[in-house]
Amino acid sequence: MPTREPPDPRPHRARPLPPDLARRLYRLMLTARMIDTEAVALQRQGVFPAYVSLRGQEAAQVGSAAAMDPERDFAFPTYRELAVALTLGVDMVGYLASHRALWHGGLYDPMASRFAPINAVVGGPVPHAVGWALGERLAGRTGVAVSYFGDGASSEGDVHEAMNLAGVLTAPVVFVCQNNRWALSVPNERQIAGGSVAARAAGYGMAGVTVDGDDLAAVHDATRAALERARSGGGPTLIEALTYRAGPHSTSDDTSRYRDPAEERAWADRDPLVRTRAALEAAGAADAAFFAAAEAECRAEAERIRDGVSAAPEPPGTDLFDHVFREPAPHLAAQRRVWEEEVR
Amino acid sequence: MPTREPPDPRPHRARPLPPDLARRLYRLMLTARMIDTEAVALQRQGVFPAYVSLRGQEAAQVGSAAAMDPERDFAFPTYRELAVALTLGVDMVGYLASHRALWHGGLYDPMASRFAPINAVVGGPVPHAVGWALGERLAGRTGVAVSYFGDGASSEGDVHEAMNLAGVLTAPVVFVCQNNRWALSVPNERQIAGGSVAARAAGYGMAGVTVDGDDLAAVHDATRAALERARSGGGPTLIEALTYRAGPHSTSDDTSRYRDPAEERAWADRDPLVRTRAALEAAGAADAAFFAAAEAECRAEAERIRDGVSAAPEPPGTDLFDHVFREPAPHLAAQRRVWEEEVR
Amino acid sequence: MSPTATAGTAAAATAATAAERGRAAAPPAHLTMRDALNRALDTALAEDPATLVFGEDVGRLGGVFRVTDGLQRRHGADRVFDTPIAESGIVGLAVGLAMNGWRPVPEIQFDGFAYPAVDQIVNQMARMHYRSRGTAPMPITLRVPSFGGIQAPEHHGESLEALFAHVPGLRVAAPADPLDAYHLLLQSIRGDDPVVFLEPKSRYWDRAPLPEGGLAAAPELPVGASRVVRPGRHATLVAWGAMVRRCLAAADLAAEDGVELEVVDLRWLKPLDADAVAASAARTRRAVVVHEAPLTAGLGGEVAALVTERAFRDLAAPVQRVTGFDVPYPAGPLEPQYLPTVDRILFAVQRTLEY
Amino acid sequence: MSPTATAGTAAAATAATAAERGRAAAPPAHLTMRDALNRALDTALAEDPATLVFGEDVGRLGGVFRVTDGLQRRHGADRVFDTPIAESGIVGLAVGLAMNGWRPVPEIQFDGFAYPAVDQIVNQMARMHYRSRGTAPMPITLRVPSFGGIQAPEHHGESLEALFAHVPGLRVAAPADPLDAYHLLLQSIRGDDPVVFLEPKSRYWDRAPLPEGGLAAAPELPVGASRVVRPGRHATLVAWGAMVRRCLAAADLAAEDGVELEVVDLRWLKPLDADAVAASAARTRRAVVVHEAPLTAGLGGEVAALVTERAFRDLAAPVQRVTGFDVPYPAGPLEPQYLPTVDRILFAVQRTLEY
Ligand SMILES: Cc1ncc(C[n+]2csc(CCOP(=O)(O)OP(=O)(O)O)c2C)c(N)n1
Ligand SMILES: Cc1ncc(C[n+]2csc(CCOP(=O)(O)OP(=O)(O)O)c2C)c(N)n1
Ligand SMILES: [Mg+2]
Ligand SMILES: [Mg+2]
Repeated sequence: MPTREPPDPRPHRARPLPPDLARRLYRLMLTARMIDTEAVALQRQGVFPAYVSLRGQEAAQVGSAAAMDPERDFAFPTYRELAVALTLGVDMVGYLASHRALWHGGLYDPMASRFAPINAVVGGPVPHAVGWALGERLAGRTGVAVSYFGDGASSEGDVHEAMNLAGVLTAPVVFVCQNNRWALSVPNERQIAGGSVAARAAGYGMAGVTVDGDDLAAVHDATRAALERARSGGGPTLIEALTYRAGPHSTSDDTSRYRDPAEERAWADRDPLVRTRAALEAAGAADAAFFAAAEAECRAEAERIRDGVSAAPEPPGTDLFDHVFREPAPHLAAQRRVWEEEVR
Repeated sequence: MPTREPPDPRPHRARPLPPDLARRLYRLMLTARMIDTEAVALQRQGVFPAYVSLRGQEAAQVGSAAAMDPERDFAFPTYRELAVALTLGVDMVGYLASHRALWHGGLYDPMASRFAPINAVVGGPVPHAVGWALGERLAGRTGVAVSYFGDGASSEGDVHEAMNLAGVLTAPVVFVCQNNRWALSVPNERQIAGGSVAARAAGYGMAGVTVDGDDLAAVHDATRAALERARSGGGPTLIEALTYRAGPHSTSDDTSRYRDPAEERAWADRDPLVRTRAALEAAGAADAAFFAAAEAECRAEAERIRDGVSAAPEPPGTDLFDHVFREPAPHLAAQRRVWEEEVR
Repeated sequence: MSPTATAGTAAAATAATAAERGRAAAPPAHLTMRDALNRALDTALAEDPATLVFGEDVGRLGGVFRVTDGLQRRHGADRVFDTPIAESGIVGLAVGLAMNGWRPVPEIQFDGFAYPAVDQIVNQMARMHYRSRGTAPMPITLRVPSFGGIQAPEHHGESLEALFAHVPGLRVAAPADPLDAYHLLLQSIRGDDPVVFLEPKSRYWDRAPLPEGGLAAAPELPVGASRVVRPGRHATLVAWGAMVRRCLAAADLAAEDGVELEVVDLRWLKPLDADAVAASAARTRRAVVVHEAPLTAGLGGEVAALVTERAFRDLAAPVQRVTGFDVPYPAGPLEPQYLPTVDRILFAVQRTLEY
Repeated sequence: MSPTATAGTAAAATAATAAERGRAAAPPAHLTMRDALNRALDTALAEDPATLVFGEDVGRLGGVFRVTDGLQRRHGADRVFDTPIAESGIVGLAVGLAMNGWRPVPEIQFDGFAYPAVDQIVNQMARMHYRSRGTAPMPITLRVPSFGGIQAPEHHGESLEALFAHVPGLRVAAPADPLDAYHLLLQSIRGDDPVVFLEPKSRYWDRAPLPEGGLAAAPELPVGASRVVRPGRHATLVAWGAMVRRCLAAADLAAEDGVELEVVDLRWLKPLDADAVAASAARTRRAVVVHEAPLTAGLGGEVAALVTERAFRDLAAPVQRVTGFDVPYPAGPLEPQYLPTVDRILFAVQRTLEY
């Protein structure tokens, strides 16, 4: 995998995480990895029609989400943010229900979880984060919105409009671009003019940070700093977490058509789980007993979630009609009667 | 008018123009000013329903357009580029026909003039320039597209998508942002996060240049350099020409609601016509006889155009139907018959 | 505005027929549709601190049509603010604000500039409540000065109702006169669903007498209801926005020939008051639907289908459609040849009477 | 694709009824609609050096549905290329390329991602020829894998025909089977007007026998023509895209009860073959129009209006509409409850027969 020299924006250097935090985040990463592995298996078994794996992005997601204040902040995901959801305490059965195609946005409560519905439009949710953040400022509250999007999404007009709006309106928002090097079959070289998403920040007068997205401490630290800046009225930050999509785009994808298997093999050395475990060991923050216990407990959690989503009931057909509007709608009532008579 | 310190991008320093070129361009600027003045008068007389004046932007427009090769290059305007059209030799009666509301895109031949139809969507024509430019590269030709847009347009998603595409596809295109400080009632401060459009170029790995848009030689020189770069395969350039919208947004606008009259008065010193005349005089490139002759000839030309557009016939109603498609369309034929029977 | 159209141009009156102009010439103590909309916004801002008004030039300038005039001064620059020129971002901002408990009333400066926002409108604003299983509030009213008739530049004469009426999760409304505009806009803002609110810009300067007791005392219809603005018995004209006046003008002329046309102002375009419209058509046995938008796949087809499905046996003739042609909205002198004329409406009435 | 849908998933067959699956099981020497579209693109690239194919993942990957498979290898990375993820930019690029003499065939990866490109499609691609008074060539064919039925994620099951049919300056086509897809796409590309080409993704894997003499020897209909895919006399079913098969399945079942349904594949949705459809309906005296899109302001209303305007006296019942409901396109298990079912089509047939 060709090394990229991120240009302009200051590469972020990590301070080591406090041991208890490091252990907690490692367990979240491990749980995410295990849920992900179960989810791929569920797709193979035909339980999920398809699945998008976050394998390789655990540090970028857990590290950034763990810096958020789950009481005050709000995350706006796209569709690959399983570990962000996990870190924020989202009901993971409800999260995965989206991949079982039970309900597009997921079956968790997005407002209570402070994690917006899963959104399949790349770039689309980015301005929502700015709007939500502006709402905090207008209300005199101190919450920060965190917007998650990919390297491919950065090409969308909405991302530009959102960043410019955030700058002009001084919205307390943190943009986290997980640059996993690929947007489906298209690598950074054919996606990002100039090669760096974070470098765009300067053009909006915004802080821009490039961070090793597989370095848990670095991601956490960069996000914490950005959240603080936003919270104290310093405006938006754009963080580009350089990571790697270790697997295919989705279970339906075939990477052999477009990327060198050597690149995937080389990735193994960067596996954020391996690296975080090594960091824990090097710091003397965790021993074999910890890792054994974590392995067992995270696996149990992943299996519970797997079983939960497999067994989740299908939504009733009345759900087709029940969430469209809050106010009465006679045309829908009539169509619901047709459905009852001719389909149910 | 508050002075802006353009940040990052290198401010462009001008070499003086060759005297014959300087004289030619001064005459174009003067003609543009005079046509513009006639057009405002035509609106007052009710000949035009409304009009958008380019007053104050003559150097930015003439300077950049005169650097183009009218045989090879192609301009993509928005709606305020009268002096670009004039410089490229567009039929000005046909151009102004758009302001008389005779035909939205104008009545000149955009393909033959290498000046796209007037486009009222801010940001919308910017990706067209990239497409046209890409077409040159693919054909092995050496033409360059020049895209004109405003400071307000820079907030649109299309401008971002276009710049990123231009970078990734190495399209020979020059983006000319005429920053006239105002987008209707909104000043730069509430429009452009970071304060500089040209500073965005770095984020696309593109050359970015800030130029005094009222300095004819500087604009010409910056555009010439950008065209050369694009023509020789060096990719796109973003030029931000700092200028000023001396009048209201349009004849229907009322600046007293949103800007300080002192700002407009202060502008008089920057008037690009005054400055260009002074430069010609200082360089000994033109004498009183030249200015007297220019005044008379440009005025005659402006009056000819004014009379031409005033007298231009209204398009026949059949034009409603005649340019929609190239291939036969039975539904339109039927509707045309309705029009003939019930409207004509 | 883009590039040249704006408030109060003389051109605004150009497209109106003499009959329409006649109506517009009213004595004082009257108010225009623009005033009525302005007061509705003012009321909404005053009654609910969660209400926000924003968009291009709506703040300091007060909007290119002055519909938001004075609101920033009265309610502050936090609640009434200008945005950069980014229609998609404006709607996206509204979605995020709504999720955070606000009640956004964004403006798209002109109809044709709603197109860049279509993704945020269709894929986000209209679906977020559904996607979140009813948990994410989405009480957005998207105001769009709409339709043609003022000799404006390109993209300033679009009719968007068919596009948005087709989108599940949206409600669509369009007022036809000043007093009704007030209630329609307030109901849209107070309602908890997203509404696309299409304001007939050629009617902004129409005046109506202010009722005793003020605007709030003007008659208020239930959400979703159409109204008969002129009763008649020989055929039903169905219209919305600026075409209501044109239909009234046609009805005036028809009356001179003894033909009594019923004119229905649809008001709500989605969901639309199908039963009431069909009942009128069943009674008159003939219907003509009139709109500015191009014919094909316009809302006229929907109205015709709804009426025909409900009143087939009662109809003496197929529902007639008088619409714009299937051509891009034209400039100046071609505009009155594109828009439905009183003559074309009367031809259609004749066709249905003689069917 | 976004985020998970793609070529050849097992899920693709899920929504098909048993009758449809029966038809799909065919002997060798056959080709799929995907193959046919691929060959049409290959032919277009080979016959006209101005033809360009581009979009998200269409190059190296060959498209998420493999419709562009092998084209980059055969025609070079200059003529078949990947773009960044920027739908508006992709269409804008096509407009500029067309103005420079090229014949662009851009792809939007999935229906729901056409919304971000609506401004460039409506305000630019559809109008540039008109705006330039016929001087700017605009021979763009915008391919959009469309409609639902494959259990895909959100925004991967949209029906865009009503939106685009309403836009002056656009032509809209949708194939229903492999052999016709070949000609329809080639005609769209060879034509000099912009075409929005909606490919029914749930039918990409349908197979048809390759005619002797190859694909080019398959019967070719004139531009704009509909076709009767099954003759009948008791009622006319009108459909396009994937719903044609569903109508054929319904007709099979109805035939068992002695009801002979005529099935018309519209093929061209703008301009549409109103006279032929109305003639069929006039003959059978009954019509049912079937589409996946939501009911309100869908193209079904237009078809119903066109048929009724032409065949009012011959119709024994109002045109029936069997459509998706006015709800956002749903996920997995709700999808087959949203899409018109064979049962719902037969209920509508019964309603019109018993009217
Ligand atoms: C997409 C779009 N949105 C809104 C408008 C309305 N409008 C016309 S001109 C204008 C201001 C444009 O400002 P700028 O880009 O700075 O150009 P200038 O008028 O100063 O030349 C606006 C908002 C438009 N024409 N197009
Ligand atoms: C607006 C939009 N266009 C296209 C797609 C189809 N699509 C889904 S995922 C994807 C690639 C996204 O790449 P990136 O943003 O890097 O995210 P990643 O998948 O790598 O997490 C594409 C093109 C989409 N979902 N949304
Ligand atoms: Mg990526
Ligand atoms: Mg400006």
